[in-house]
Amino acid sequence: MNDNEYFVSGHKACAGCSVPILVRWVLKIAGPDTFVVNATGCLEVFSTPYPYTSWKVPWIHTAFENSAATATGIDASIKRKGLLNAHIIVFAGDGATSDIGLQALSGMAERGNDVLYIMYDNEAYMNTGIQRSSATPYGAWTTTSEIGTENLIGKKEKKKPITDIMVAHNIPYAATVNIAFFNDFKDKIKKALGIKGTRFINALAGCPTGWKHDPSKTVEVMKLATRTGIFPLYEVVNGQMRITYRQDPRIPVGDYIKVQGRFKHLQNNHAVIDEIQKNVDSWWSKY
Amino acid sequence: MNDNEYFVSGHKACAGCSVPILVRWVLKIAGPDTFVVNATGCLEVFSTPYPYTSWKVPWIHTAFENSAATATGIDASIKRKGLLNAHIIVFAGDGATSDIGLQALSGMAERGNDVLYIMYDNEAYMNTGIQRSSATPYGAWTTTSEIGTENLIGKKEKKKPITDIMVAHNIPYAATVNIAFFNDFKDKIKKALGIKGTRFINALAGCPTGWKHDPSKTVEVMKLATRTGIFPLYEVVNGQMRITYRQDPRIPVGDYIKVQGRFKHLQNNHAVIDEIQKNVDSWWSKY
Amino acid sequence: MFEIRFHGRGGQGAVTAANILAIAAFNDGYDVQSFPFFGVERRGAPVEAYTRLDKKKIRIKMNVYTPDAVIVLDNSLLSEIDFLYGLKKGGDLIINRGGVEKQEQYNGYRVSYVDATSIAIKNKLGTENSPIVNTAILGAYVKVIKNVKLNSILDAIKDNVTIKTENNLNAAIEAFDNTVTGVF
Amino acid sequence: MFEIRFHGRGGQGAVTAANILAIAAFNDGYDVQSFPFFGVERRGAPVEAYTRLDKKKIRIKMNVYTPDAVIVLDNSLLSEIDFLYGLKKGGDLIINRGGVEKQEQYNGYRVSYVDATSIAIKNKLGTENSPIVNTAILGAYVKVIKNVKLNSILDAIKDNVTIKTENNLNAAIEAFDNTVTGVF
Amino acid sequence: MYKVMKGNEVTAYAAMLSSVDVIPAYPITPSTLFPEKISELIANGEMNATFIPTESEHSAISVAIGASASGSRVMTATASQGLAYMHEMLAIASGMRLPIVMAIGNRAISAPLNIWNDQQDSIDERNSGWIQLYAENNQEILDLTIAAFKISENEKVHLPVMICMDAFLLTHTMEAINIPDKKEVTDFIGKNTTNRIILDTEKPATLGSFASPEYYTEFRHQVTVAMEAANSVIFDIFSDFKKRFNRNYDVVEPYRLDDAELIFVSMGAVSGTIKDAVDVLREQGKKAGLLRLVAFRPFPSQQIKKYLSMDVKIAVIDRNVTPGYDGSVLYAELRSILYDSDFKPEIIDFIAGLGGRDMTIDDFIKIYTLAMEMNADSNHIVWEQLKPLGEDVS
Amino acid sequence: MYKVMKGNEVTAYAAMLSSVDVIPAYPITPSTLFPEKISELIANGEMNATFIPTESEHSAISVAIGASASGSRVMTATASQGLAYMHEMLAIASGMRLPIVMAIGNRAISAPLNIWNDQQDSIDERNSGWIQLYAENNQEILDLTIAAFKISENEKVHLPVMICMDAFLLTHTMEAINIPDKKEVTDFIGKNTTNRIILDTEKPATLGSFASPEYYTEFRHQVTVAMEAANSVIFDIFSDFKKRFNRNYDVVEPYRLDDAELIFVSMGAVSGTIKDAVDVLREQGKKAGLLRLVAFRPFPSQQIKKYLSMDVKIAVIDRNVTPGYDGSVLYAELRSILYDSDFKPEIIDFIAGLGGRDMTIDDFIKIYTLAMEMNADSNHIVWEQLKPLGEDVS
Amino acid sequence: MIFNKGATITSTGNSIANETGSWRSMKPVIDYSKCIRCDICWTYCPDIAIDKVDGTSYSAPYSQLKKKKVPKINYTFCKGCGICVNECVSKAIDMIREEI
Amino acid sequence: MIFNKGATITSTGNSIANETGSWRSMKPVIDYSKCIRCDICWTYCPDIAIDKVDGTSYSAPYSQLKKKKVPKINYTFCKGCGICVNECVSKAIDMIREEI
Ligand SMILES: Cc1ncc(C[n+]2csc(CCOP(=O)(O)OP(=O)(O)O)c2C)c(N)n1
Ligand SMILES: Cc1ncc(C[n+]2csc(CCOP(=O)(O)OP(=O)(O)O)c2C)c(N)n1
Ligand code: SF4
Ligand code: SF4
Ligand code: SF4
Ligand code: SF4
Ligand code: SF4
Ligand code: SF4
Ligand SMILES: [Mg+2]
Ligand SMILES: [Mg+2]
Repeated sequence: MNDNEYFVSGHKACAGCSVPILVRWVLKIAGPDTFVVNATGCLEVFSTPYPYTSWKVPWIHTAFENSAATATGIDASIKRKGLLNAHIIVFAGDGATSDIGLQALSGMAERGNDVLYIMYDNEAYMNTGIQRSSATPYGAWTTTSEIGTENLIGKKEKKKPITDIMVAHNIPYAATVNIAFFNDFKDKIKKALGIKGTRFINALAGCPTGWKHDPSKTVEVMKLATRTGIFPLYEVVNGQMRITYRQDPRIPVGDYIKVQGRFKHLQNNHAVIDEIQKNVDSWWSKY
Repeated sequence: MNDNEYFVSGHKACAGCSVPILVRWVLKIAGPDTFVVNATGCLEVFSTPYPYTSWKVPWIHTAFENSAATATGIDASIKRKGLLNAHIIVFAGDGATSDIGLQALSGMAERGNDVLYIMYDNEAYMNTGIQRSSATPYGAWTTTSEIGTENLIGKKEKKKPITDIMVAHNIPYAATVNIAFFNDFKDKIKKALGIKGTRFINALAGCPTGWKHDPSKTVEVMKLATRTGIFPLYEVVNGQMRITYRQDPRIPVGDYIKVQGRFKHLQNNHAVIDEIQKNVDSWWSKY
Repeated sequence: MFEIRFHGRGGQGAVTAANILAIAAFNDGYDVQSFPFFGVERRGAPVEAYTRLDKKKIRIKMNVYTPDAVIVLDNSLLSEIDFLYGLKKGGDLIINRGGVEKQEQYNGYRVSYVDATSIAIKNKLGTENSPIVNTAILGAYVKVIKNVKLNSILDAIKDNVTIKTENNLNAAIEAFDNTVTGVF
Repeated sequence: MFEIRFHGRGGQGAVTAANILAIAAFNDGYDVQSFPFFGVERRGAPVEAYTRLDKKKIRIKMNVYTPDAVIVLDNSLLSEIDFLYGLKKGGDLIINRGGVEKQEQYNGYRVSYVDATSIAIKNKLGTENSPIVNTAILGAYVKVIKNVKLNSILDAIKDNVTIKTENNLNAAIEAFDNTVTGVF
Repeated sequence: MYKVMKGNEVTAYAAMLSSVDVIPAYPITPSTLFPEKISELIANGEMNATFIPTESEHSAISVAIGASASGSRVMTATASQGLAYMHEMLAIASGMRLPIVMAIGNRAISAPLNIWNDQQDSIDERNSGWIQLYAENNQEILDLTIAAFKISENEKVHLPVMICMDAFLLTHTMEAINIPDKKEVTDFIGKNTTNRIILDTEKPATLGSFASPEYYTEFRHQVTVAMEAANSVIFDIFSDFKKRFNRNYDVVEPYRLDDAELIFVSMGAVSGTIKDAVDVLREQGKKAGLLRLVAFRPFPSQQIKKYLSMDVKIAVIDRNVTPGYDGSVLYAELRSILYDSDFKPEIIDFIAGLGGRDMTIDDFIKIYTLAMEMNADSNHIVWEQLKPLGEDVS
Repeated sequence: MYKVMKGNEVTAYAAMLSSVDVIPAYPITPSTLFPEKISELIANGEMNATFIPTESEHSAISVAIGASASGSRVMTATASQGLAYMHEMLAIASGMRLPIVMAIGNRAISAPLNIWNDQQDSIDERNSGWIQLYAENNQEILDLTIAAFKISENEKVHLPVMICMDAFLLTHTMEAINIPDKKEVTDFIGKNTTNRIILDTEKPATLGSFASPEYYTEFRHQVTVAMEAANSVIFDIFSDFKKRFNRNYDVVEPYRLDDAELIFVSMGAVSGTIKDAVDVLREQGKKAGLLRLVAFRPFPSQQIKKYLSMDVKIAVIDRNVTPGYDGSVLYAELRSILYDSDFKPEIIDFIAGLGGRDMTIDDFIKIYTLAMEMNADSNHIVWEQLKPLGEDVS
Repeated sequence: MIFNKGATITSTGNSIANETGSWRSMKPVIDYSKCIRCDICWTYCPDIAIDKVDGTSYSAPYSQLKKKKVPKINYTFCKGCGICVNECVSKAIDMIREEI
Repeated sequence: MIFNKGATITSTGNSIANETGSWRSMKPVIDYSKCIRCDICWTYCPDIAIDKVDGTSYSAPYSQLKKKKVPKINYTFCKGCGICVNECVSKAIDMIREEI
């Protein structure tokens, strides 16, 4: 790991945002021989307001939905220059990945470009003010899954299983990471960086603003996401799935739900909490 | 099954095209209470040159990449009118599905619209003259995977596993069909029509023009696709996968390859044929 | 035309304060506008919001450059930002602060203080670390500036603040009662 | 300017014939153009292709309306399409057909016949059911029309037809030798 | 009923009052309040509509097209990159002659990314076959949106409509608006599918066929004819609106044009600021006036010619850029329509207010002065707010 | 070396001669021959480049942007719906100041779908900050494409370039072209990354930041300035081209303008047909001429004014439509730039050749006659080839 | 010429005006004495160019087939692809060269 | 003002000019006598506002920690989120109200 910092202070993330933590550490692991592509979203906006940048590696943002394609261009380009060992890392939000950027990502996976694609998953469109994305979990309030007499639940669709979808693309490496489980996180980033081809990582990204908890609780809440089993940690190497963290027994999902304002309306809705628990249990029953 | 025809003669498909066969039968099974959405591609072009149409059910084409979204609009619209049992069927090519329309399809699957999405898979962009798509099989010649001294193989990437990708979306029904296996085909269309939510069917669609075989051989070649195990027939109901046709022993893939001009360059490339055979065998070894 | 600028931190409710003031003023017979500073700043960062009142139709659509009043919702901002920028000579400055202070740079303005933070905490608005002071500060506003009625503010709070409505009303009234104005 | 229209079926090589004629003519010192009818027709459907030759620079970019010569690659088309449309009076009509025939509607044209199908089959070009007759028909063209040299056609075939080149050359020559022209 | 509301919330209210059936939308600043408010109105049972948060704007407009083609009343909202991402589908919606209403929160376009106000996004779609109306304030947003449904569903028109509102200046600014009763609005707009061929299993039809060279020209011409028809349809609908709701609109709005020596021409929210500037100038004895375009497509050429038929100076406020052409769009389009008119006002292009750079009363007074000082030899294309260019640093 | 080739193959050859590094592309009629030929050239070892068949045009242009930003020379090709689908990324490419060359096979836009030729697709991108050059024949396609790399990589320009060629009329038509040696071309174009800031781990930089209102205007202005600079850069590069390859180009091409009484104004392939029509007319003693625009962006205003500075009639051939505005784009843009000129030619808009409707010598002779018969009161906007409208059937 | 608004087509199924039989250069002919009425040709004809008609007047290999409907090729639309020939289990269909 | 062509920024990492400490209304303070130098606060500070500095002059709960580097909060950037406070295993960090 590199002692230098490649992502520096002075960025404009909300106090308590997990995204800078993620980015900083990924870059410390990857080192200076790294090209970064960033989709439009919180990270891009809080880190590069002209004429300031928090990045010390070559960095590019072009649009919201096309990071994977932009990365393909860089891959082709640097290969032609003989730069065979530089890393290309995409940082893109869940919206930029699971929704509007899925096609570009899928295309890149088919082509097999040498890119590590990291989706930082704060589970909504945060940059535009907490709208639901396909990665928003079932039952979460967002500004486009409003709670009211006609909607007691919040988002009614389940979280799109993006990691599974990428695994179905037969890419060589896919994993989930959570910085709250730091060693697991570090190991996977290192491993992913060592593999060629398209690699995909779903990185949980706590967001006090959108999840509605105190900024100081970000890492704590993220820990709960995994300890309850809601955000399992695993990796899939060439199709082989392996759980990398097991909590036994798992903490009840209610403990995760009750600490976040986005689930406030569910606090006493036991039916829905039970349903969520059941879904989590059923997932784990397979592994 | 309906005695009437909802897709009629006078269309401009190439002689020997399998797509009209597929469409005609799907509609005979679905009946007149059906809305059809068609992506840009061979089918759309050969069936609706103004002022002629081969369709007798309500039909719409808007663009190439957005059939699933167009279908979502129709679903919302007819639901508001209380039309709860009408079918909405999308017909879209492999390009319109696996490539440029994947995002819209994925979005629809997340929303869970009541739509039967049928990808007719002729394994290339045929309407524009046989360019590779992500559904083009490994080793196939196309006009954008040209053969020459620097490329003895043709397309170098594997076929994108679109059915698996859709299964990973947790939709209630996904299947592969081949009209050359007519009863299996009929059963699956019927079953799919009886389910709510987003259903996905990958329908192999032999194309004498693009696959480069005699027009009279279309059904024969399609049969080989399944008998060799290259195009397996299966369905996945609520995540449960079931093989619906087994050939025992499977015919060697070489028999499929040698009858098609698009694989002519492989005829004597035993290494590649063996590789393809190995991939097929390895797939089947799992089921 | 009377223009008010609110200073707060992202997430503290400065924008809501500006909006409620506009609604109250409209009910008092003004034409009104209110809007936030259109930035991309995030929670915690200093933010601004504005209200315009006029007895005739307000047609302009431009930033507020020379406010008639400036209101500071968070006293930790006092050392951070140039909150006096553009304030008209003789204009009002209302600061959320416990206790008064004499400051050279306030010369020429009318300065008022209200301990909106304590009032908010007392009324259980927000948390101790991040109290929501916007309704309290509006009580201070009507006390000092008087172009909008206290009752109109209270009505606007009733209509637009759906959680802890009672507490907010109390906070506004308490602030109204406990705002000190003068030359210190 | 000399304009030629080719009639064939999608997949039969009419477009290639037009292109090879253009290449040959260019080598003979003409400025040339060739292009297909820009349709969305599919394999099997009747298609057209065109060649233009001129001793001066060809600048026009428009369809061919009044060809100097019409060439029919597939005699099953004769009953299907209006292949004479626009053909200049006195113009040439070349038909792929075994044996000659007297046809009222050909009056005023010079008609030539070549059994390009048999020649193609004999030279193993295409299959028996869909022989590829385009090189044979070009042999007939130069025999009848003569504004392009047989050798230029043969050179153009050599340079542009990469499979079964020899057979195609033979087909062109055989056709050249076996084309009958006249008033029947 | 009066209510103090943000412009973008107003669009959602207008959708509710207009009994919109299907609302696909995708978030983008500054339009996001629209789906947010819709989500809230539906969650609270205040609105009965199907809200579809899509996975992209391309899909949002495609959902709108599918829903409209099957007979639903549809509305969506977007801005900037979102509108640009819809681009392909815009001419498809108009070519298919589908009534759809879309609220645009006018915002600058990338690159560089900028979320603030100018009008490049909708102006860049001026060839799309969509009607475009620009609001000056929140009341207009409401009124024009309601009218837009009636316009787009008019049999002679059958074209989609954009209601354009300046980012933040309108979308995020609260103003008091007069909200009509829903019943009145329902009566005013009428039914949606009259004389439209829609997807219908009872009456099957093929929508979206392809047209060969034999047919294509005429379909394009039909769109042009419908746009021309829209001109008088809008006039009639505005008259009807006035009768019912007692608020008056026209495709252009003249302000203090009498004996004006300089006429500002503008669209959207800055027009309000210009009006105040005009008043200030008039008080100083300076004869300024304003001609505001409410309709930009169809371009109100006749009305403009009527009001500009004098030898005045015209200061066009262009909140858009056309790199590689002489002057921005409003300027060029004005000059073109006046090319062969009898009078020849001196037209000056003021390119300003880009990417959220604020335009103040002082700016317009300065523009007045600059314009009045100009002679025929002056450069008539002025970047009003330009800072000196710095050097590239490395 | 001479070779008989289709226009679209020529673009691929031009890419090869210009040593393009990265070629992302997506098929669409009539541009598909470009990636096909590239695939073939690479497969045969005739070209050393990375060809990337993408999953959409949006990604094709995004790959191009990524590759250009990291220092590669990049080319792609598209048309119609494909170009429309790229729309959002076009202004991003120009705003980021990336040299990219794109061949456009000019084709009509949907709806209704039509794969044939007009120029609506690229004309609709006239605000995108891309330079646009229109070829008349295949030789020009080659020459302009080669020149385009040099233009776009010029330090004063650093903007992307579209080489526009009419669908089928050029893309699928074989013509003989003179192909220069690769070495000559390499010498002519020069190096790509001079004075460009690119993604580079040795010299890290941030590309594509966002600009607040404080900064945005100036970046937009810089693009405008670069476009202006392009005008003279193009001139210089064409001069250099002439010296090296002995073929002469300018941003406009005058043809038989001496004492012309009617001047056609056109872009692209039909200009060739017009030249023949002009010859026919001249033989009949009718004084016709042609001014062809090679550059449409930057718009060659100065050169146009020079050639049109007489009291002639002008027949604009507009192969595009602007629903809701008076006349199509070329017409409007001509009128606007001539608004305050000393002379005032009578300009007539002939909207024709849409969606592949063929334009013949006879059409242009008819246009001549129509135009000469017109007086000031005539309708100056003419849909030349319109068939009578039928009734709706139900 | 009719130009329906938006290029909609309301006369659904009117493509039967396109007589695609003109595309054919070879022609399938059924030998009813071999035909076992299996419907395969009818099922797989891409041009819906095989009708099922009353079979009583056609010869049949087995008399009990007489009552079944027989496939009849509609040459107005048959493009001559040969799929029916290839798929016919009884080899009952022949491809012959089109007469001119 | 500098307007780099295309809004590129070559002075990478120059965001340190934005002193985000101004966002803070509460302030974390480390009690070194409790700090066990575990680096958790340093790892998780979103604002990279905790430096590691020579620890010899700081008090420590165990003397062997003296040689280790200690975390030092950089108030120029600390936004006062409190993550360090929350995550510190030794409860060595306190949040106090900012002085004005
Ligand atoms: C085409 C397009 N549509 C919409 C937007 C507006 N937009 C910018 S960021 C964003 C949300 C990003 O969400 P996500 O990818 O999850 O990242 P986050 O903001 O949560 O970090 C949206 C909707 C845009 N920039 N471009
Ligand atoms: C945005 C866009 N890009 C490209 C095209 C051109 N195009 C039309 S159909 C087609 C290929 C379709 O391929 P597929 O979906 O596999 O259907 P097929 O033609 O094989 O039936 C292409 C590339 C288009 N119409 N729109
Ligand atoms: S909204 Fe959430 S993700 Fe975005 S900067 Fe704030 S905390 Fe981070
Ligand atoms: S190209 Fe293939 S899919 Fe398309 S019509 Fe012809 S045979 Fe059918
Ligand atoms: S040859 Fe083909 S088209 Fe003709 S009847 Fe047989 S299957 Fe149908
Ligand atoms: S496939 Fe053969 S046997 Fe069967 S119905 Fe047709 S002709 Fe008769
Ligand atoms: S987390 Fe606590 S114990 Fe660990 S280094 Fe920081 S202050 Fe010390
Ligand atoms: S309070 Fe937050 S920003 Fe400040 S040092 Fe602690 S973790 Fe870092
Ligand atoms: Mg997100
Ligand atoms: Mg296909």
